Amino acid sequence: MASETHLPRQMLYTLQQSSQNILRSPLMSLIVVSTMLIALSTLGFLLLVMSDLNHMSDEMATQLKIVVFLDDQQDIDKIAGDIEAISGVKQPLVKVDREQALEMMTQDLPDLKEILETDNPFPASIEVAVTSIELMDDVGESIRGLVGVEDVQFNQELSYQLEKVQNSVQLVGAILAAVLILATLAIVVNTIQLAVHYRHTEIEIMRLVGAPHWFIRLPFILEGLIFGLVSSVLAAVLLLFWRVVPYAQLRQWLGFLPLSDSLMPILWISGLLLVAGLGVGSLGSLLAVRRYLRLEV
Amino acid sequence: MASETHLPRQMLYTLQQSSQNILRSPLMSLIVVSTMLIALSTLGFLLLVMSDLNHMSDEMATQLKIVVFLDDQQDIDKIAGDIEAISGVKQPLVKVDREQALEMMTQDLPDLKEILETDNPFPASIEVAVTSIELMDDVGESIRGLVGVEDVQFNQELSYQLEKVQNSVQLVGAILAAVLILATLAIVVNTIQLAVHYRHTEIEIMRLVGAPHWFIRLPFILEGLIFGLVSSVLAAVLLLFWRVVPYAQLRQWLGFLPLSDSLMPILWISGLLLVAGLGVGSLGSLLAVRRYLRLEV
Amino acid sequence: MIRFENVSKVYPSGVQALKHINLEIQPGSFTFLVGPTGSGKSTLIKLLFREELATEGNLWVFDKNIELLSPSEVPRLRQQTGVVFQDFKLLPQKTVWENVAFVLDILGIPKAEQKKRVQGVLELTGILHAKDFYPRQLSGGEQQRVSVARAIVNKPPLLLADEPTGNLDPDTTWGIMKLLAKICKTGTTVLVSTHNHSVVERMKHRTVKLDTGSIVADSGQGVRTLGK
Amino acid sequence: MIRFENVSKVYPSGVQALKHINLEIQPGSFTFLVGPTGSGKSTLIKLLFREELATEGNLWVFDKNIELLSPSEVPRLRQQTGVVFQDFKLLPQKTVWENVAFVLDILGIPKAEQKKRVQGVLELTGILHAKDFYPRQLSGGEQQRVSVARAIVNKPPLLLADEPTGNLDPDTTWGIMKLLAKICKTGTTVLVSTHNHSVVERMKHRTVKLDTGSIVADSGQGVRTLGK
Ligand SMILES: Nc1ncnc2c1ncn2[C@@H]1O[C@H](COP(=O)(O)OP(=O)(O)OP(=O)(O)O)[C@@H](O)[C@H]1O
Ligand SMILES: Nc1ncnc2c1ncn2[C@@H]1O[C@H](COP(=O)(O)OP(=O)(O)OP(=O)(O)O)[C@@H](O)[C@H]1O
Ligand SMILES: [Mg+2]
Ligand SMILES: [Mg+2]
Repeated sequence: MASETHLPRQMLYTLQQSSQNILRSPLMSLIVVSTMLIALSTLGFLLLVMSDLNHMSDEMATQLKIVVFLDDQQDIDKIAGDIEAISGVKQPLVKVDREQALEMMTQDLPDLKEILETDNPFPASIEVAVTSIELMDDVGESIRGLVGVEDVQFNQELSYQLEKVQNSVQLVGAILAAVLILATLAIVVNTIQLAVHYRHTEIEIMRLVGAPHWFIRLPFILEGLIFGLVSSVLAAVLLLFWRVVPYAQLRQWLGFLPLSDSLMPILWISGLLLVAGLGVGSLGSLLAVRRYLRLEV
Repeated sequence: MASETHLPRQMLYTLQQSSQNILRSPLMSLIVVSTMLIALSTLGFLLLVMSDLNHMSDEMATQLKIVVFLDDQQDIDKIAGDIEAISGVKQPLVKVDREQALEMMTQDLPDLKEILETDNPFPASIEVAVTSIELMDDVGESIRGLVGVEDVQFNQELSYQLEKVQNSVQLVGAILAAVLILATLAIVVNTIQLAVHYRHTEIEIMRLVGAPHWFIRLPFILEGLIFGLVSSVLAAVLLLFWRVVPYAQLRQWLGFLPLSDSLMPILWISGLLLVAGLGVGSLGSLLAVRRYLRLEV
Repeated sequence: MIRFENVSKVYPSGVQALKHINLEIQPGSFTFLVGPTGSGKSTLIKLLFREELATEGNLWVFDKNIELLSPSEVPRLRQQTGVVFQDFKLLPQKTVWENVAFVLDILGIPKAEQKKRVQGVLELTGILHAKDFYPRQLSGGEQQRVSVARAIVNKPPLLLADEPTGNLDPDTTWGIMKLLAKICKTGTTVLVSTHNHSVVERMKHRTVKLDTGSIVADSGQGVRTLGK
Repeated sequence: MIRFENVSKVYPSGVQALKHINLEIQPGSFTFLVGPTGSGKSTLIKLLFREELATEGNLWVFDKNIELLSPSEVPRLRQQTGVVFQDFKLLPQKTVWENVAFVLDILGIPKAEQKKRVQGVLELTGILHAKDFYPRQLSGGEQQRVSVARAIVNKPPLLLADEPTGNLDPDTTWGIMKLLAKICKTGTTVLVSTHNHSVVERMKHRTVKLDTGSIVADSGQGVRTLGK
């Protein structure tokens, strides 16, 4: 290993070698960076889409309502307050008193309305939305336990249906993400190996004139890191651009869909891409150089 | 160009050169094929998942019902026959006559039941499911036009909701597929370029001893085709395996989801991968070799 | 056969490798090209088969101004020119046999005919025993002989040999030089660059001497060598 | 310094390149290695810095049995051994200067010191004018001189030169040979393989002759050459 006094010099040397290699094989560097960029931004794009789909289906879920029927004698505002205190309940609630209920139930049946005018059998009700569809059952149960609640109704079948859709979208997204992450890693490692392969004569010559392994390896690894850094930063910029320009357009066209406009997911995805880029870049170089160094007799 | 009598010899020569190149750089060939395999099978997997999601959301949509209320005097079976004749209607229909309707409506309100015993205001109805959620509106309209139909009700908001989910899944899937197709093409072309780059000294030497362009190019293009063939066939086999083993398991675990078990999508996806593999393989080689041949002074 | 008219070559790096060369070489003649290292011998040879383009002047080979050849005519020129490269330029993924047969493949010569010819030249250059080896499995001198074999296998009308004996011992050197002379006798025009003065002196062929890109001596169209 | 004990080398291809070599070379001596092409000169040299491993026998260099070196000790051996490769082995992506400085980088020598030393050897080998060129921009002889410069720049105790003048004209050849002799005078052990008999004869150093893998003549530990 480098003796202590050599360390800063070695670092400088490594940095200089790496940048020289990158600049003197511009075509090579371009191909490697563009492959990494494509792979990483595809991955980032998938992750972003998944995060958006998630957000969207949560939004949609809140349009499904729980209907709470009240005892005839209860104060609708007090119970509404109790309901609002339950976690997972979305504000504001929609309150329907007994008169409104009768009105709604009988508007298509004028005959019935006459019959019931004097004796209104319909209770007051409150419509409750939840922040996430999985909470539907729990919130329903909690409300059922409140004093003054006569009955709680919600389209359980439908809520299950929507939950299934959500779950399957999430499951499929996770499988796709896993497949794509593995594919990205493998492809990038392969590409870097090809690039190193291209330089195996150089590696061979360096060995023959007495360069120790670490001395040969370090510039390659740093090169992999630089490729990883450049391509993941570019991928993040691409994602940001997608979000700010074409996606913003899309949101306008698809006004009926509750599309997220948060930039938050870009943040964590970029972080992840950076880690992946650096990791895979250096790992790929390491593996590839090792292949040649292992040939050492 | 090769004179006519040389043509079969040239083909033989080309085939022999390509296979020699592939076999004598096994590491190179392995890296190229594995990259292509990964890219193509990821693409195929995404397409398969999209096709399955589509099928699944269609299945789910049929669980949403249109409720058709009938005139008091109509024969429920005759109207059911009319409805079944409408395209997009799923068999069998669920028929609810007036007594059943009264029973259902009043089961929670015994008071009301007593009042209405003698004068049942509830009409007979038929519940109709559609084969695809987009058809809900059209089918509803058609039914509304039938003689003897008093009213047609369906949860329009909800059907719109589900349609939105479906549409957005399809849109997102299409965007993802487009991104992934482009990424696959670019990555494969890049990889093949790297592999050809590795052999640029060979190309240079061939040129110097008088080999014409087409003579140098043909073996590379054939090589690209062979790589494309091998990797797309392997990708198809992988997809088939996924469908027959892990996916079958998944279908059992997720019994509640209407997962497709058809092998049909695999067929067209495999065809598409084959075309993509062959196209990209030969295109990548062509582009890469051209880069060196263009240097010709 | 070959005529240089005021030919100069300046490399992109700015080095002027050849300066106003005027030189004529008769068909069927044998010419030595000598001169210190870096004097432009390889550059002159490279111009003759369009590995490099002159930056000034005109150059006729086979009665064609090869500076004006279109890219698609270049392979034809090279097929008619056998070249022994100073750095061999063997195809690393092909065996000795395949390397030599390659130029016959280009010409579309049938395998049976190829076999006869390749076998013949490998015997002539004394390298037949290594026919199934790859270039990396050969010694320097063995690679050089393969390069010679490849250059002569299709009996080209023009043979250019750039330092073809730099890695050969004196006996093998003589063998190769006699082979080149024999080929010249069959009508091939031969141009050989070399540092081996004893060969040049003994063989008594026309000798052209370069120094820093200019012709500084020429024993003339006759067959005598330059005085030492 | 160097001792071969019954060393044989059979390549994986089955070629027996060296047969039962016994040879001792004294520290600070100058030795020529001659023999026809393919006789095993390069193989013998490759064994000395572990480019190849012997298949039989023992080989001591710097008083170490280098057949037993662990892979991590090999770089140290090579750092103490300057090698002029028959095929130059210059790094294609580095300039002449960088190629020579590379071996000093390995040793962690400061840039200022590097500058002095690199400048010095490039001057000695007469290639300083090309210091910023890449190997592909040089003539064969110029590349060979860069390879010599790299081999001597870190003043190694052992210098192996495999056909170091094959691409050089007689004058430059003499310059390089005198340089090697001067380096030998400073205490470096020098082993040179060559086909250039006039050099061998004039320099009157110990000469070992190989033929088909065996030592067929050795002028002995003295300083006389073999009789022709
Ligand atoms: N590709 C190139 N790019 C730039 N300069 C070059 C190139 N090839 C050769 N040169 C330069 O041109 C000059 C002549 O080189 P050339 O190879 O023709 O010499 P040579 O006579 O063959 O020498 P040698 O005997 O060493 O082979 C040299 O100074 C060399 O550095
Ligand atoms: N890497 C290798 N693999 C297989 N055989 C080899 C290898 N290197 C050399 N040989 C064979 O070993 C023998 C000796 O080769 P070597 O290179 O030592 O000869 P040499 O004396 O240096 O010849 P030259 O003067 O031509 O350079 C030759 O027959 C050669 O074909
Ligand atoms: Mg030259
Ligand atoms: Mg040798």
